[in-house]
Amino acid sequence: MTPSIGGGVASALQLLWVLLAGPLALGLMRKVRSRLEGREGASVLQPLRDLRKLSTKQRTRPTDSTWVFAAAPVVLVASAVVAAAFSPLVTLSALLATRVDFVAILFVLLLGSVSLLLGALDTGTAFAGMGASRAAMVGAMVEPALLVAILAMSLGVGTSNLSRLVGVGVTTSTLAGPARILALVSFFIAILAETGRLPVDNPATHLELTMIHEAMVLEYAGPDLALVTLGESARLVLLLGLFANLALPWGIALGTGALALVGGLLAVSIKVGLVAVAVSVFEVTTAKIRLFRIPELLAGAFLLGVLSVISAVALR
Amino acid sequence: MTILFVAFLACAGASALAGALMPRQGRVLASAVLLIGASTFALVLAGRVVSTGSDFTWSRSTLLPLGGLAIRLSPLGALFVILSGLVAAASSLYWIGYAHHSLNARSAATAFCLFVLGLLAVPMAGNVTTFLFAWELMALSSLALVAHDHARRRDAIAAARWYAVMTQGGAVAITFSLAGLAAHAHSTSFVRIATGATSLTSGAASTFFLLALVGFASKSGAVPLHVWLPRAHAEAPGPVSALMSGAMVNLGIYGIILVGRVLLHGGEQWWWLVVSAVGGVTAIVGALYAATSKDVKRLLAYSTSDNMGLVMMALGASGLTLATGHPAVAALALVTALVLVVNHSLFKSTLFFAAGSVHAATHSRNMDELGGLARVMPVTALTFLAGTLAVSAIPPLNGFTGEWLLFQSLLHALGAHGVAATITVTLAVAAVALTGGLTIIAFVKAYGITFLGRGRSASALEAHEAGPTMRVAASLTALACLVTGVAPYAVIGVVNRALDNGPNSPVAGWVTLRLTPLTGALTPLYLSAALAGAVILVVAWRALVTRASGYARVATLEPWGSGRHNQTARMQYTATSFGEPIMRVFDDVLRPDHDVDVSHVVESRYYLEHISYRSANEDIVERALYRPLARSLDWWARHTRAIANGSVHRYLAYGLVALVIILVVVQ
Amino acid sequence: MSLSYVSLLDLAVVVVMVTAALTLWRQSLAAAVKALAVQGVGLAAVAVILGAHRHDLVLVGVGGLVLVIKAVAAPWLIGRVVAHDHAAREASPLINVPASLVGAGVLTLLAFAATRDVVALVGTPAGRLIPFGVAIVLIGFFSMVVRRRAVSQIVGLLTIDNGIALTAFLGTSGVPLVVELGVTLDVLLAVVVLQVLVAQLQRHFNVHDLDQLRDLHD
Amino acid sequence: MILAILALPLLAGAISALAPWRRGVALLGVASLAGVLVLAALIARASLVVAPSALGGSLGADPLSALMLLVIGAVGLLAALGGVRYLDAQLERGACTPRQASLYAALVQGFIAAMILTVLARNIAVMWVAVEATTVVTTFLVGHRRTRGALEASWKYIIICSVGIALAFLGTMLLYVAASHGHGTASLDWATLVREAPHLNHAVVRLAFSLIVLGYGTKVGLAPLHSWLPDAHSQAPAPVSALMSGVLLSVAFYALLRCRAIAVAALGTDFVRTTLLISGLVTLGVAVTMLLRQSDYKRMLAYSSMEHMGLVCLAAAAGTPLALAAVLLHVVGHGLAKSVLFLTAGEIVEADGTSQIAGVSGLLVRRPALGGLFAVGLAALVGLPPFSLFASELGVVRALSAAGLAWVSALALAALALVVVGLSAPAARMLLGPATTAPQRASFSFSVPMGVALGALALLGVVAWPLSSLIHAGAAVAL
Amino acid sequence: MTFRIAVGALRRRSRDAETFEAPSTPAASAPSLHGSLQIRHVDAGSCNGCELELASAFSPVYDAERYGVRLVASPRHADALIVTGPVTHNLREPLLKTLAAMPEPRLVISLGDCARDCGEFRGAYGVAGSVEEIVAVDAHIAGCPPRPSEIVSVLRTFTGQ
Repeated sequence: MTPSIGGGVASALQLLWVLLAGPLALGLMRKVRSRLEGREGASVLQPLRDLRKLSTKQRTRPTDSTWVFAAAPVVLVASAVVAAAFSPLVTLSALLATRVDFVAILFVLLLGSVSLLLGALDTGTAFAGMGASRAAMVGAMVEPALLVAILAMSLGVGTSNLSRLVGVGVTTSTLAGPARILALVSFFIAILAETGRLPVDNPATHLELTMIHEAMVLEYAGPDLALVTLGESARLVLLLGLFANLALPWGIALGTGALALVGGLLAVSIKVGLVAVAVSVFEVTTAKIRLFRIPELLAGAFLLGVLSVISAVALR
Repeated sequence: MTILFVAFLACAGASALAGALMPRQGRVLASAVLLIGASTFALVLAGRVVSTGSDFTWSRSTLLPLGGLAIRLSPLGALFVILSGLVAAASSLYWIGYAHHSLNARSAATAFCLFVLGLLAVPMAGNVTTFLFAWELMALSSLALVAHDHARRRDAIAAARWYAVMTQGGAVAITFSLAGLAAHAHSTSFVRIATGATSLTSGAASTFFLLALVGFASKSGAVPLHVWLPRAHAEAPGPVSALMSGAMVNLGIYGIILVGRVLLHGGEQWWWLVVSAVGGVTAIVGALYAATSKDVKRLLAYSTSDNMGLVMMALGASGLTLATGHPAVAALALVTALVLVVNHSLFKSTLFFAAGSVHAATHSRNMDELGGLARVMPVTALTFLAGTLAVSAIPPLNGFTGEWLLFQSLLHALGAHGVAATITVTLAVAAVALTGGLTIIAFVKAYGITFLGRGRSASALEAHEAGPTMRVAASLTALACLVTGVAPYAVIGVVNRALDNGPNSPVAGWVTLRLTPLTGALTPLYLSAALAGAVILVVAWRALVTRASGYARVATLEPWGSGRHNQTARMQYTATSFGEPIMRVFDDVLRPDHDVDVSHVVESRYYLEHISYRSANEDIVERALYRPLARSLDWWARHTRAIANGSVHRYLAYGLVALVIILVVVQ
Repeated sequence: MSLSYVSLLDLAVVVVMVTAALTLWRQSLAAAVKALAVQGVGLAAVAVILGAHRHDLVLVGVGGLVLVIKAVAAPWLIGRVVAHDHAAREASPLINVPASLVGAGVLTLLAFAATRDVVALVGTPAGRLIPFGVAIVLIGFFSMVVRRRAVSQIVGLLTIDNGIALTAFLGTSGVPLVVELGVTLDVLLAVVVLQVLVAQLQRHFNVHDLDQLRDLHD
Repeated sequence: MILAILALPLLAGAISALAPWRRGVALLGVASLAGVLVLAALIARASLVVAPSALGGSLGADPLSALMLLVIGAVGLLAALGGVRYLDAQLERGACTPRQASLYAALVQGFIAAMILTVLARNIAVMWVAVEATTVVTTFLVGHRRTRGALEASWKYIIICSVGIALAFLGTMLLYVAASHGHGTASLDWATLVREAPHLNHAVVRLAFSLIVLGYGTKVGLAPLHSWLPDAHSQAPAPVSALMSGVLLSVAFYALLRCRAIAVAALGTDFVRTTLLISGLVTLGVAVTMLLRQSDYKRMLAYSSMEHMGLVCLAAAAGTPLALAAVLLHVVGHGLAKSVLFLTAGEIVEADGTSQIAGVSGLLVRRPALGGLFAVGLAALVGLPPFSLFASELGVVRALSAAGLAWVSALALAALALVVVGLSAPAARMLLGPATTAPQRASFSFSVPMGVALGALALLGVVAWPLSSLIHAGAAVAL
Repeated sequence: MTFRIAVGALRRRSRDAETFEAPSTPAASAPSLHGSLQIRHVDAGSCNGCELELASAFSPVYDAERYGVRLVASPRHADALIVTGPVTHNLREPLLKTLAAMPEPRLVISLGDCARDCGEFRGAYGVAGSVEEIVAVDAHIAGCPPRPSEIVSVLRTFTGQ
């Protein structure tokens, strides 16, 4: 399939969607959390206001930093939007949908993670180093779970192409085999860890020593900070969107017709919204686990992935 | 083509002579230029072999007594010659600059040239004698180079000893295997051996394969035979490390393919399960030690082990699927293995070049003493960054395609039936993934701690950028990583030809790599373009809002240290602290030694005089396997001293006993 | 004639055998050297008897040579060393004398068992005595192993040599003269060298007991 | 030519012994050995066409003998050059009198002559006489330094070797007994014996050959009567050690090879093979064991000689043309490598005053030439290319595998690996590390010949032609 | 059980917005913050009374967050610096450093009477001076300690919500 105009529109739509839905999802999650804590909480639109304000502020850099520090937020956002543009979020027929697979999306996202780690180390502060170290560890633990989960899902279909993985649920109704359910649970845990949500990391902490992800971005200010937040939230909705579409593919557009796209957009927004609310509820009811218990959690996710692979092979 | 070969030999020989005979002034320059010439001739020769698909042969029975010299450069061998040639040419270029620091003595120059000759000659060998001659020449010359810094570093001596013993052990295993095969075929020629091997019994073939595997895998740093590698690759001078990690380890893989696939025609399923398992363990152990290492070259060396583990997993998957009747998957996995080898050569030589430049500039490899080098060594830093991203399999560098192909190979290899295969492949995927994560830790650490932040010692603060040839060599290989990352078919196409895959190549396509007949596609080119476009857009957005905000200047502020009075560079996270979480997570595997020494002031226990913290992270395999082995050898040696206790009566008694035995037995 | 030839031969061989045993038996070094001289005489006698029997003048001549070298020259050379030694006794051999003699007996039996094929092959009256030659070799070897004194070892070495010579005389129709000359010369030279060595060891380093020579070891 | 090569050292020896000492006497020795080498080359060339002989065929040089002559000449020349330096040093230090120097020079020539006689003799008993003569001649050479250790070594040397060689004579005599009662004429002539061998009594030949292996094995350095070897090699002056290790062992092995040919002709390969295998494997085992944790580098070299002789013995056990060619190439290579190493070791002792490994360090920095020669020599010794020992060791392994003795080649290779384990520690200790004193250059009179020898060794390992036809012809003779 | 608590919490609400003053027009000098105010708090030597009240202002009862205000850990992320207590000698430099670490535009808000005139602690040996004497202050919240509702109303003037 050659790149088409429709695909291009769809990709652009998805790209813009993650940029917009990301902050909104953050706002939604904070809102839900506030309400569950008995607070009124900030508006769902608050993250967008924050971003707007940040974009008007001054940029800063630590004394001895290099271009890496400045480049990291840019690469983070770029990797997230590129990944989003080619993923089946709104439609199965986005640009390059047949030529980019799950693994590729994962590694594109990894580019963002790595650039953020390097940006943190470039600050030359103890906190950022600590954050990078912890984030790298969590990332290293997440990757096996993620890849095995992808392998498990791919096995049943015979390819790791994401559109096919999602599409097989739309076209046939043989969606929820045990292999796929196990893989999705594993994938979900991995997403929580990868995006720095509870119980792995507390995105709202103020105490540097308990931070993982926040510690890395302590040095960013103004537009750079806006980019970091934007990038992070885009990754979050991208991964939640993928999870939602893999778990409940219905509603996703098959082609690139205008109506289908609008339908797909609505569908994915609703699905991601639901998942975000669910994540938020889950977060309120659980405490952050100790740093060195995280591997146990992720080992559990990995085990689920392996079980999933074995059941996929056994039930074939 | 003969003329090319002769020109190659002549250039290589001349370079060694130049190294041995020329005066100090211009010695290295002459040798290096001749070596680049030799590599070029070898490259052209190999290129022609790959493009025509027919072997180049050349033999002289008057050379190499008792065996004869036989050259048979097959397309497969040519691929490795190309790799060795590229790395050798770059290393030679790098050497010209490096020689201002070190590696300029007569003996070192000669050894360097002979090493390159050996590296290029091994894949050209057409019979057992030639192969082993080149192999051992390579070992001897690299041994001399590993020991090069012996007068300054005790570690170099230990490294040389480990290397000498392990490489000889490996060579012995290979010799046994090849000699056995040659004896069976009544010929030392590889072609005849391949024909003759069809009549080998299964037991004999397995023995020969396993022994060859021991030798070759040891060269590639496979666990548990890897212990020499992190020492030797780390202690060797810069360009030599690049040659060892960028070219020499490949030849171990070549050896496994040669014996397992070419000479023994693929053999049995369990061989490849073994290869896979060894590869998996190697990858994880290598990655773990890379992640927890604080010596930047040692880290790179462990990463070499790790990458060779991945290659072995791909090889194993290939052999496994071939033996179970899935030739399409087998072909894909073999291509994957070779692509991984090529990629590794490119990025690892880049990394070792850069690390060598750092070592030359700061006289330190301990990352805890480095930092902030990106500002004083911008080009070196950039090349190291390229290597970092490549080895971490991050698009758009070349490591990404390799990792993707590996995942595809393993995914499709799960189609091969059998419980053992399923479990092995699943674990292999897990190993690949875990390794990937650990690699990122290792290399974020390597780049971040060494080049970013602030300098942690005087030597780091006073460092200067490396010489021009060193920068050019590193930049060239770094550029190659980028180009082969964006257009991986440049590599895959050559690999396809080298494997003689014909029109039904398992993976092909300049713009989009497509697997045939399996399903799977990837377009690194468009992805890279999209990434570049997105980066440009985001940068433009940032510039726009920055201008609109009225704060055009980026404020340069002191790093935020919670407002403390004096914040020093030593308060930064170090390599040790960066790797600490992983060390704790894998405590049961790594079993590091920690030693905290606290002394209090006399007046109160609550005030500390000073704290010293030492942590040693010795290789667990070395501790658990080689220490006891060395101890038992030592025990044996000590308790047998009495054989020669000095008593002439005892000596004569040996003879009398022998005489009596003869008289009794010989009747 | 033939009867007396055989009995003479037997007698001479027994003399050689008994003197070999004597070197193990007596603790006095002087006595051992004397036994060696007698052994040389016996060996010479064997050569002469065989030579006479086979009408082989060369062999008779060889007998004479043996007499000069092994019965006179060699014992004399060794005797000089012994004369300089104040305590010329094998005070405490590694294995005591009775046990040594039992050992020698066992070795003799072994020699008989081991040389059955040779005896059968040769098939002459002289040939049947070959086991004695081998036994003497073994006894000489054995005495070198168990005796501590340097002189004892020289005596043992010569005993071995005599045993081999005996075997050669008995088993073959005569070794070429040039070989015999060479062998004899070698033996003589060896004894000279050994004598000089012993003298030097005794004079410069006061070494008498070979167990003092254990500086070189691993 | 045959007589000339024998007479040349004898003459030189006589002159040395009789003429009063002057430095020219030592140089005469060098000249004599150079002559021997040239004559050996001429004989070698001739032997490929028609084996030259003398004294009515009682002396003769077939290609096998010719090859050994070359080894004797080459190693002898190196040792003679080393001898000049040794005597200079000793005289200068007053450690020996001019009389002793003359004696040394004369004995070395005698030693060479005895070895030449060994390889030229067609009569196996004469061959034996010559081998025994080497023992007698070299005893004083071993003890030339007249220290307590030197005398102890001489004593052990002559006692153990005499006993051993006596057993070989017993074996030879038993062969003669068998020949006397065979079908043909009783003869000790080698060619005749080989021809008549099929008719010899098997039991007697078996006994004889076993005794010969034990006996000549003593001089070869094969277990169990090997114990003299490390003592003698470590105590003898370096040039003598070089000669003993470089050629004497091989000459003794040559004698063994000759007898092997007779035994094979009489008995077939099985018995011979078993005997040599046991001998070779035990020797390898002992040598490797003693090489681990060795504390004296001259003893280390001595045990390494044992290891090589064990290997050669295994190759002889295989007994194929390839194996025997490998044996001969190995003998040449080992002779050159080991003599260079012993002479270098001698220089190191001279410089550092100890033969203890622990007493030497940083040679490569302190004395680059000495250290370099030692290092390269060791590399050659463990069978690394481009040195010819690589080719011969590979040949041995291939031959063993081809002869159905793969398990033996596995053991031999394991031993080779262990040898590297054993040698690596002393090599690292002595050669590597920082310098404790300022660097010193070695004299050219030493380093140039040694360098040439190692160069020749490397050339032999790469280019086959100078010796290839001789080696193959020699192997055919020994088959 | 945790889930039941969560459901219970859903029924509770923060105190009505009407109980506070409506947002007044922001100070003329204040930059446009687009309804978002991130605050870094520095305790320059306070008795901790103000801290308790500040914490209360972000508690579920007063919930300043609903007006777009958040406390942040890094001065780089902050728009405003809230300083409490008199400035002690020891915290003088950290205060200055914290301010310097903030990107432009930045506000300084002093909280509590001590911040303005050192209150009870004026003249104490450890005190370097009031906040105004050390840094330029954009706004002040009076009281000893100020009520949470007062804190919230002042902050609302900056967010405009």
